[in-house]
Amino acid sequence: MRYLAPGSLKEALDILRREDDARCIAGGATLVAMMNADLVAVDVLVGLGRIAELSGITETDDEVRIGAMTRHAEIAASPVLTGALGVVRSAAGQIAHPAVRNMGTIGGSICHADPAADFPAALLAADATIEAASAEGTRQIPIGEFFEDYFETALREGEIVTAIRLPRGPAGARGHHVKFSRVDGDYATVSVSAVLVMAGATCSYARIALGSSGPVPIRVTAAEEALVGSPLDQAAIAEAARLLAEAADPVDDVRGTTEYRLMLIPRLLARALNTLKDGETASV
Amino acid sequence: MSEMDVIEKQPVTLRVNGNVHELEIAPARTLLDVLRSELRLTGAKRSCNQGVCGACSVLRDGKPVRACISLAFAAEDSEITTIEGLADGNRLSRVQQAFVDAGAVQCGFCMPAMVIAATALLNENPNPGVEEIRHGLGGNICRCSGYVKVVDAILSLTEGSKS
Amino acid sequence: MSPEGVTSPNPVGDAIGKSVPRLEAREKLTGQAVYTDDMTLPGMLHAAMLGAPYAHARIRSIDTSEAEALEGVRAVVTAEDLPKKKYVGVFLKDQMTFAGDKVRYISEPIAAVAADTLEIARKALQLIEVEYEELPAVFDPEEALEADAPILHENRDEYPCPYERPEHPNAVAYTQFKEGDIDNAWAECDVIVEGVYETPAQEHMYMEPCSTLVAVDANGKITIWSSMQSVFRVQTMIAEAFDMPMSKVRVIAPRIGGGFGGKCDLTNQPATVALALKSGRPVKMTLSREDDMMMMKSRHAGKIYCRTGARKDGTLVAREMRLFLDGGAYADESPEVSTVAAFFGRGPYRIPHVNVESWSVYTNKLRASAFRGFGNPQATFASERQIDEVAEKLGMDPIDLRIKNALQSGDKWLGGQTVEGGSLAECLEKARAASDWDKRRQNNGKEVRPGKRRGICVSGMSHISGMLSAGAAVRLHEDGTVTVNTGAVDIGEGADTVMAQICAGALGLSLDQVNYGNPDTDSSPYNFQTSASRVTYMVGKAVEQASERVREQMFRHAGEMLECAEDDLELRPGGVIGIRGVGDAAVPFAAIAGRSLYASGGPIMGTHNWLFEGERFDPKRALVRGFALDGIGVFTFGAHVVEVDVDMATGKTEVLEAWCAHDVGRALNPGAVDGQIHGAFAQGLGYGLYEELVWDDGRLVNPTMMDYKVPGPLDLPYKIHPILIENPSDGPFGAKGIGEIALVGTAPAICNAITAATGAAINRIPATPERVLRAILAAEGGS
Amino acid sequence: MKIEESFTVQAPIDRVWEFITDPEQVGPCLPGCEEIEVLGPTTYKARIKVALGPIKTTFKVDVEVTEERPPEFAASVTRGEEGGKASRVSADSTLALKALDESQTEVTYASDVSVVGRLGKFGLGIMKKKAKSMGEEFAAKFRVRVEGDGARAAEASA
Repeated sequence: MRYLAPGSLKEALDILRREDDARCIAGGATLVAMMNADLVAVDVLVGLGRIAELSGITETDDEVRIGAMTRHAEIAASPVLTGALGVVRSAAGQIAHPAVRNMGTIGGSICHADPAADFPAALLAADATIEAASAEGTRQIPIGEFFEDYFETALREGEIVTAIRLPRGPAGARGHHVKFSRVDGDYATVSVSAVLVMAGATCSYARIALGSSGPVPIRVTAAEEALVGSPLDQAAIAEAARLLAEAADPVDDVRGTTEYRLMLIPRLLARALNTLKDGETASV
Repeated sequence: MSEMDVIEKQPVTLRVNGNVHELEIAPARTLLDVLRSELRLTGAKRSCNQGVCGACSVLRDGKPVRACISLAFAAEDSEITTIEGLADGNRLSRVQQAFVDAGAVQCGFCMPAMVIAATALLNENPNPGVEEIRHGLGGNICRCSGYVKVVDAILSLTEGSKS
Repeated sequence: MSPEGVTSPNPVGDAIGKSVPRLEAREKLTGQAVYTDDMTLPGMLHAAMLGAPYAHARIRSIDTSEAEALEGVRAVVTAEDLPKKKYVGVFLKDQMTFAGDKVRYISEPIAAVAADTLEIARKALQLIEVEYEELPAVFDPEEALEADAPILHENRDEYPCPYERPEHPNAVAYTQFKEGDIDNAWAECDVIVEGVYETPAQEHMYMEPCSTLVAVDANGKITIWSSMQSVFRVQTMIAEAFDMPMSKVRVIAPRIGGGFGGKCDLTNQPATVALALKSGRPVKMTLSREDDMMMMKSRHAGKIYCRTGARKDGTLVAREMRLFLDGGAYADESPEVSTVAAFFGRGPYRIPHVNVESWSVYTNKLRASAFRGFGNPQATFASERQIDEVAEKLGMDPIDLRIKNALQSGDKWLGGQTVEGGSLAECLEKARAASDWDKRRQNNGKEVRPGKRRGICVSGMSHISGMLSAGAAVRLHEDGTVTVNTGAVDIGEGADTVMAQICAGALGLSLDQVNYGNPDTDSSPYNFQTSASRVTYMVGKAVEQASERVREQMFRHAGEMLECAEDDLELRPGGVIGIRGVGDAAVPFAAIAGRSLYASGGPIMGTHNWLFEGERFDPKRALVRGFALDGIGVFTFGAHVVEVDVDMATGKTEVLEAWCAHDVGRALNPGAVDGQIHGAFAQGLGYGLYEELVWDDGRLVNPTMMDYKVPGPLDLPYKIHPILIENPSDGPFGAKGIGEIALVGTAPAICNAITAATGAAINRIPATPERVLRAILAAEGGS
Repeated sequence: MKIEESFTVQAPIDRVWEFITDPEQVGPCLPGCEEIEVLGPTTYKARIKVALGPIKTTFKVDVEVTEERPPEFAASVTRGEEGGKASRVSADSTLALKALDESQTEVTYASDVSVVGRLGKFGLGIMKKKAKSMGEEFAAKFRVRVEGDGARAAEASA
């Protein structure tokens, strides 16, 4: 195995085109853990740490752009991720433990595409767009089309995620990521990412995404429609939860049985919506 | 090893505890491997080898990271500090001394990592309360102490404890 | 009790009762402490073991030629390289270092490789060709006891076994304690509660995985450094396994990164010795976390059928209990664990009519062995859950019910042993007072925090401290300082520090005048093992008395030097002996040492060694059948009050605060005692809420720290309040052992509190959020 | 790890039996199957490529048909390994066919799979889901192959 650390995106893309068995490594936490368990071996590892243009958070009036190599800790502390984008900041702050948040990057997390991770569902709720570059040029992939199966994304051979672009979201929106796990820092048994706008006592906008509930993060527009126009009473929440649970296909493992995860969806949805409705964003 | 997969070694320069080390290693080697084997710094410990227990914590540019799931090559541009780099000769750092005085040490295997985490936490926030301390220690697993005296040790270094 | 009423001297100086930090704290906090994996020797090889892929299979053939041919491989060993028919074990000797004829659990070691690097060793493992013939397997203890169950050890009668073996070939050991007239007792009861309780296989999860370094010298003498709990157990069992004299086996203790019972007896020492002998080079084998979890040991999973009867006034009348403990593929410590479980089947209460039976059973899974509490946590979980249910049914305060039936000094334990220093009632009262119990209990079942039901409850507990034998030697140096040698291995519980304190207290020295010698079978007096909460009590007593012998020899010299009667002399702090009341008439230890070396008497050295000989079972009181151990230690008592919040939406339990009252006899180092109670409570909390090894047809599903979760800093309360009660025992300066008891009652206290909060009965641990939510819904009749 | 799935095929039971017990026909339907080699009347070898995110490996398995009651039942035992014995897989599987009517057959397959070694530690839940999705892919490909009439099916499989 060889390790290369290109200084620019262009150089990295050339390596990927030139080498047939090359793989990028960002923060490396998850990938190196799999290499330690001799689950993964590659000919060429391309370290992206030296490509300055890939990290940092910038904003314009209608968008926040997070470089793919931006670490979880920086995202969790970003004053820019407010309103609807609170869902992304709150997710970043609940990933694993402080030390892992100093290592892991948002690009690495979504490329690994583990549905139990926190960013996939949060970015789905935030309506993100994934910017990916390859030798042929740059592509914008809507988040809804990015995740395809367990650990499988729409990325093509030789493509690198360069940034995650987040629309500001509607005025007055608030976002929150509710993560339920066995112990602090464990992967979620089930997570609910929600973005909500209240017009007085009535919900006028809702984006809900489930994590750890299937091969990819789950969004059901019918469930959101069931909330919009309602005062987020028990009936509306129960109907939305039913539609979401129908679309869910959670695994059965040491973190919880399929049945228990399905039981949690309505309960955590209610917790997420009530937290947002009442204004404070306490974590679970 | 058989001919076909002779492990190619590449040069790497690591800055650890203020010393510069020029090494030739196989790229798949982790920072923890290199610290413990080549550099004989055995204060960082291998326990889970998956980055979930914290026993391998070191500071990278002042922030705690997991050496067992960091490639040695990925540390090339950073300043690495291990537990051996915190004391000044045999004068303990104030965090190390607070751990002694609070009676926080039992088997000691997780203690280097606890000191690393506590040092970084106090550098960032000199006056953490109990909850901030417990969050700062998140992911540093100890099986002997139940964490009570570890939190006390850190608390003893904050203003709160002086009153 | 200790031999012939050997009384403790009055301590001199301030070493006794002082919260001294670990003597080796600086070394551990600077990363200089040397654990086995930190060590290297010139020419050292690295090693790993190959585990079997089947739960039960005959080994047809093993071909290691391809592995041996791999460049960098120096030795490959299998059962062929071991002395034939050399079975090892604790009581029932049924295990070989490598499976020879049959494999009996997935990952059972069948071969090991030593090579220049660990990577080469691991690669070579995959080149070993093994041909198996699969056999049907059994994974449940009760199924394993059925007539047609697959038999794990057909050659069982070939194994040396000191006790009468149960009839069924899969039964490892059976014990029964019977007192009073159980059959007619139920008629006297106004309330009878009955239930089935399940406890998990818990993983020790010591932070330092098992690690062993072995070197062989030119005379064939083996030196072993290893992460272990007894240098003498390793020496004995290695000599036995390799058919060698113990004089050719030296075992030295480096720093140990936690044990909790999982490093009792043998772990990976035999495989490493085999490789060192075959390669002729030093070999180090440090297990990966996964290999450690899949190949080594766990706590016995238990299924407990329990029944308790009481009268309206709260008097406990009858207790019936049957325990089935899952022993895994080899006996190891199973016989003692199941008999200790039965021994605690009645609990620390006066119950006249009792019938307790326990089985430890072979299954095609990981060996179950010693783990902090040793069978008592399993029995106590069922017993304390039922005591609480009786209180609930009678509408009595659960603490009052326990106090009413609590054993007192002079009462008899199950089997007839006399209880000295019975203090359960005192522990319960102190825990009640400290927790403001009556006030907090009014919140039971209420949502103090939105969506979370509050509950506070209690458990009583007991354990033993002592067992078998220990020795100590104290030597006076020429400058008046001393060195203490014992065989006690400090696995993190603080033995090094407490032994030095006892010696300092007995000789009036300061701690830096006392050197604690590292356990080494070449130079240390014998000690059985660091287990059974016995080191402070047993080894501490030996150190105290050995120090007394030194004092006596010094007093003889001082009497002559100061020309006075020995009775007029007194020890003064700092290593001085003087005439009582005559300030300036004194001689320093150094002067006495000099005189002894160069003028009269010879070097001053004190030793003491003893065996704990407790009271035997009383056949008039109790029918004791099967494998049972009596006189295994003095009794210790404790009580925990625990307050929880249960999240009604998810079933997740948050332990808010805990009050842990324990009768420690005398706290020689209060800080260290607190640390043991904090740690035992945390490990008991993990046992009660989070931890469970899960198998899928014999394959361990969660053999990693990613999937098997132990409590982290945010998963347990910061407010764990030890309450130390001191009724001096006959131990060193009155001390008793505290190592295990604070774990024993933690899980039942938490589950009692969950029931107090939600009304849902929790009879299976760990009480995961899923199990609690289902119990809540069942209690509310919901779906 | 127990897996059980069933699907219906618009073809008579005898035809389904004939296809499903012929390795040459079944092989191409198995997702990732790169090679099937018939060793004997009831034994054959297969090489199946499996990818689970960054993990890419090839399983080399030996399959032995242990029981056959045409046209409704077959049982087989599979033993093999992947990544040069990095993990060992064993599976006891059964196949049951039920004629719903003369032109429709229900196929039910059940398997008790054990994976031991490096993959065994990866995550039971996800492996079960992966096996399920491979099963669905097999069913789809098999249906296309069997439901086409004899001639066209033969060409399609070339």
